[in-house]
Amino acid sequence: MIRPHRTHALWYAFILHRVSGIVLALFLPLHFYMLSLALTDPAQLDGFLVFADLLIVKCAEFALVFLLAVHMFGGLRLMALEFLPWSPRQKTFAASAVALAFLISTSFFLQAM
Amino acid sequence: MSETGEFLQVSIWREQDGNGHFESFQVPRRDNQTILDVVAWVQQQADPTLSYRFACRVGMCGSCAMMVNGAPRWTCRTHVQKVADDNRLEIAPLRNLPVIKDLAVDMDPFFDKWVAAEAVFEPSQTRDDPMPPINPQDPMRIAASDAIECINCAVCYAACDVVAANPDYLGPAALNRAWSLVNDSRDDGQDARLKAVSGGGGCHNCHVQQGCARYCPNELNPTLSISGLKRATAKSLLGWGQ
Amino acid sequence: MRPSLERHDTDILILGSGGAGLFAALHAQKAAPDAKVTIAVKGLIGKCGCTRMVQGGYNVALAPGDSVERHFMDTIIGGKWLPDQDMAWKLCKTAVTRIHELENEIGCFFDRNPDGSLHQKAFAGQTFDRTAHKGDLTGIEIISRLMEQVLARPVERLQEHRAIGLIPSRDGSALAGVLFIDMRTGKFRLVRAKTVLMATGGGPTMYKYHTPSGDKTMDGLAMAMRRGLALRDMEMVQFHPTGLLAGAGTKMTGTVLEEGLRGAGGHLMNGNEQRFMFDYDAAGERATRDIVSRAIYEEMRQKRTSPHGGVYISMAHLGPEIVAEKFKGMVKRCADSGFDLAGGLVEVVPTAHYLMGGVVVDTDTRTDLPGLYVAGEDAGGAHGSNRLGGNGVANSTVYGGVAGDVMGQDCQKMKALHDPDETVLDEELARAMAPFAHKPGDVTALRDRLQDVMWEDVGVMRNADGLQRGLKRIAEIDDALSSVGVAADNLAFNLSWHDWLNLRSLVDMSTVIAKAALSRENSRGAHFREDFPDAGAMQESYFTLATGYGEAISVARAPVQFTIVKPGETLLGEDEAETLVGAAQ
Amino acid sequence: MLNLHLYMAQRLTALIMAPLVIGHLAVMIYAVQGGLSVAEILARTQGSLAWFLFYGSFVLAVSIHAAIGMRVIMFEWLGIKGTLLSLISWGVCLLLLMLGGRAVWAVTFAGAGA
Ligand SMILES: Cc1cc2nc3c(=O)[nH]c(=O)nc-3n(C[C@H](O)[C@H](O)[C@H](O)COP(=O)(O)OP(=O)(O)OC[C@H]3O[C@@H](n4cnc5c(N)ncnc54)[C@H](O)[C@@H]3O)c2cc1C
Ligand code: HEM
Ligand code: SF4
Ligand code: F3S
Ligand code: FES
Repeated sequence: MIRPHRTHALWYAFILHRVSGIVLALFLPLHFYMLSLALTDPAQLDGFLVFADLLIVKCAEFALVFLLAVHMFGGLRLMALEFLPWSPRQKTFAASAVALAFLISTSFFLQAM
Repeated sequence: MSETGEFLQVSIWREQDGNGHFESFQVPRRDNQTILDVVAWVQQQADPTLSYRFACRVGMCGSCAMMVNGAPRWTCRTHVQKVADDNRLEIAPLRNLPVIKDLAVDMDPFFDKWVAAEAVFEPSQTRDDPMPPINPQDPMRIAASDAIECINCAVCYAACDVVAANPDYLGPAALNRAWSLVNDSRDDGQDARLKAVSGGGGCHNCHVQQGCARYCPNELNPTLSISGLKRATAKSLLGWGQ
Repeated sequence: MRPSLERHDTDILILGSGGAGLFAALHAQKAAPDAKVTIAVKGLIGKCGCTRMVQGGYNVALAPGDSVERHFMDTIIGGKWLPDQDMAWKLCKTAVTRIHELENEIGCFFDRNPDGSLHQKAFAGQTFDRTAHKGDLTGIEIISRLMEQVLARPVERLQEHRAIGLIPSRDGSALAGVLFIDMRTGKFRLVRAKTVLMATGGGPTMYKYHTPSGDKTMDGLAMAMRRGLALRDMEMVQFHPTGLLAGAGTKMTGTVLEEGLRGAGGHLMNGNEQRFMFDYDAAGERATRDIVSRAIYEEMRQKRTSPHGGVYISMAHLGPEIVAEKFKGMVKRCADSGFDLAGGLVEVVPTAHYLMGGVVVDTDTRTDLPGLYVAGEDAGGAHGSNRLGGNGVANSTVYGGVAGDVMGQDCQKMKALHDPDETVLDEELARAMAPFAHKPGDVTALRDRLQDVMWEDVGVMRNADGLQRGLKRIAEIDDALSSVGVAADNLAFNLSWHDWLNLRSLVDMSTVIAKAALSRENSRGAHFREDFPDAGAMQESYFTLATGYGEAISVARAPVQFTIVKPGETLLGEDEAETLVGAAQ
Repeated sequence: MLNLHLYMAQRLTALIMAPLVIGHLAVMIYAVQGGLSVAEILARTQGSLAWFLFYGSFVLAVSIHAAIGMRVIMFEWLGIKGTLLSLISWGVCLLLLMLGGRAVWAVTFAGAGA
């Protein structure tokens, strides 16, 4: 069923922040685990890093970097909204957060190619 | 009454004793017609048992809010023309409140939270004291005034997903009123109020969805007010005083 | 056969949650802290009635240069010497305390001057700028704040409880309680109480065009009449000249476009788009409410009308941006309804606004029936033939508070609750269930008919023929209503049943208004008789007193007692200017 | 669900993380050029107190931050409440702390490769 009361930009900003937070929270333990392989089994980590060169994995990384960046900028927007004087330009800020995140993740992606 | 010869296909939520379903009606479309007029037409001409609520019919009492094509609206001031989607309307009871019957909801939980938020003036003076002089340009007075013209219609309450998800959440309207009072120099209940809005249902649960501000028919901004409360409570926690 | 009836007891019972009802609850609780206070109301607490709809503001003599005496004189002269002077005096005097209470204890916001003092604006018919306000939404502020206070206190709430009958004690010596319909379930409930305040707010909604909220249908006055109480000044129905006219199919029609539009220089134009007010009065559009209403009514009778049968208000010549800025709320309201107030023409029509008449009470809100108190728009006397803009909410808050104090005191003296007169109880139950015996019919069509009759024959301008005709037509509607039924299969939140009961009260009170109008053979304030256009001698002023019920309604005349000031005299000192409105600017 | 203390903890940790994440992203964009290897990573981080503090504070902050965040979401979307909710939240926090701590240790002071 459509839920039109949610179809506004700032609600999407909220859901993007939440989803990115969840994905990051799920991904982070994995990331940490990989890194600690450096301690126990460097060969396996290297093997993984080679695997990481695959395009599909690159794309996944791109997504993760995007989510991290968008979560961060989104979070900064929220904190600015909460702690700085009110600005009516919240939609612009939310859009800027997405744009910046996209910029960062794309440059990451291009560098990684 | 100028009828346009067109008909509206209106789908109205019917509910009694917890059982609900949509029912369809054909309502003649008129030039000057609000959603409330549509609902009243159905009750008066098609189904006499249809229940709904209104009082002032001009956007002052906040008793007529419903979900219209999925969005919360004050129905007495919502022109059909503004919301009808190809002559189709879907009218349902306001979200996030228990249904009494059909389109009438029980607003008590909304007001219970209003009181729980200490969103009630706590006097520091009596009727025997003189009128306090108040500079209308004082920033605090301006902040309080900006939040005050609320008609307690619960439209914001229906627009907020946190209200749906967290039964304790005090909701945008009560918090908005609490913020107005935080800026009221005559009020003597600030400590209790900040405490009341700092608990498990307090202002910190707002995730800044801003549906409240988007749908408030009086163009109030509960998001701004809630942010103010977040700042005020943070300051008091860090001991930076009021 | 009696339907199931739930019984409930309290000490202090308040009907209605407007300014009068809510103030009464707060005061009663203070005056009698141990007593149980119950508010029963047709809608939700604080969210129905007209106090919320107050736009203009609250009259009170506060500013230097103003005085209670001046406020009082304005009230008496505005009411054309018909007000009960003791009531008017207490109103003006207590308003000063009440506004302090609203500001200091209830927490209302009132607009301020740059120096921090209360801003008081001009309102028609007053010799001093004394109307305190919160923008043009004063009522929302007052009621929302009062509502918060009441909700935060242990006051019992019976919401969506419609009072349908006052039930006397078995020996008839006092009021025993009130019969209700619990609207949500459709069940009957009898609430016994030691003291009962009736504050159901009158409300002349039997006119085709009317401003009051939809819940107000004069139930209270109809109930009081059935118990033999006298109503005074019932012919005095105030019309506001500029109600929005948007056609018959919408509830927006009749709602007020504020007075300030004319004050600011708005033009009224007839169907030919010509200004007409100067044909009637030298003050043009700025003439008083009654004069403007009559002028518009006359244009309408001459068929110089706009498409929906009214006239136009036009603001555009003042500059659409300026209008949009200065009358933001009104412009937005019109825009929501599909009209362009700032730049276009908006159709308007005179609209029934306020009922000056009501139950005869003393200055302590007591009535002839021990245990029953009446305050607010339900009570007659304070305004006489005309209510000053800004005296309505002052009246309901002042006397609501008085009622709370008095009921609190009286209640402590009373020992036991009374047993109800079961015969009357049966009568009242039967009355409410009467429509179930008949085939369901179109109540709305009948109400439309009544509203047409009242507008045409008992409206802005009256004459004996019209009033007689009106009475006949009302009687026909009365008959028709008696045979129109309501289906009884699902009574929970059944608005169609309540539409029927609303119309029942309105028909009863329409008869009273028409008979009182016929009885007053002169023209004063809101009451204008084309066949008796003179005001009559002020010294011989009388007011009307209606008693009885149904066929037996009779209207008597009683002389006004000039207990404080006589016509031709004034309370103002010799050195005081007659009006300070010009001087203040 | 969030009270003032949890809220403040979440906002403060977010503020701490913001510069760290920016730094991390910058290094990544720079480092990822031409692919990554264990040796490259370790060459940069091994034995560096600065990197230890950099990633250490991130791990500390994110454990608190994400645990509070997930707590709210589990309450609002999954309806988990009370003790169970607190247990899971602490679980998330400790898991992140342990895994994160081990990773930071691994890339800075643990002797792998040395
Ligand atoms: C549009 C508008 C603008 C106005 N502007 C001004 C102004 O600027 N200044 C001014 O002084 N006055 C103004 N007035 C008049 C003023 O609003 C009233 O005089 C005053 O508020 C009446 O207060 P009250 O408490 O007597 O009644 P209300 O506030 O009308 O309350 C009546 C209450 O009784 C309840 N009730 C009715 N029937 C029953 C029943 N059968 N059982 C139980 N409960 C019942 C109603 O639901 C309601 O709660 C205005 C009125 C209107 C309509
Ligand atoms: C980089 C800096 C970060 C900033 C500035 C930041 C900011 C924020 C803020 C302000 C919130 C509160 C949102 C709300 O109340 O609705 C939040 C929520 C959250 N954050 Fe972060 N965060 C950051 C990093 C992270 C990281 C790395 C993770 C994951 C491991 C994470 C996971 C979460 C989660 C799960 C939530 C809950 C989301 C919700 O309640 O909808 N955050 N973040
Ligand atoms: S804040 Fe706005 S939407 Fe919410 S209750 Fe008040 S008027 Fe209605
Ligand atoms: S919609 Fe709800 S989440 Fe906050 S900003 Fe408004 S209260
Ligand atoms: S009926 Fe009062 S706000 Fe709609």
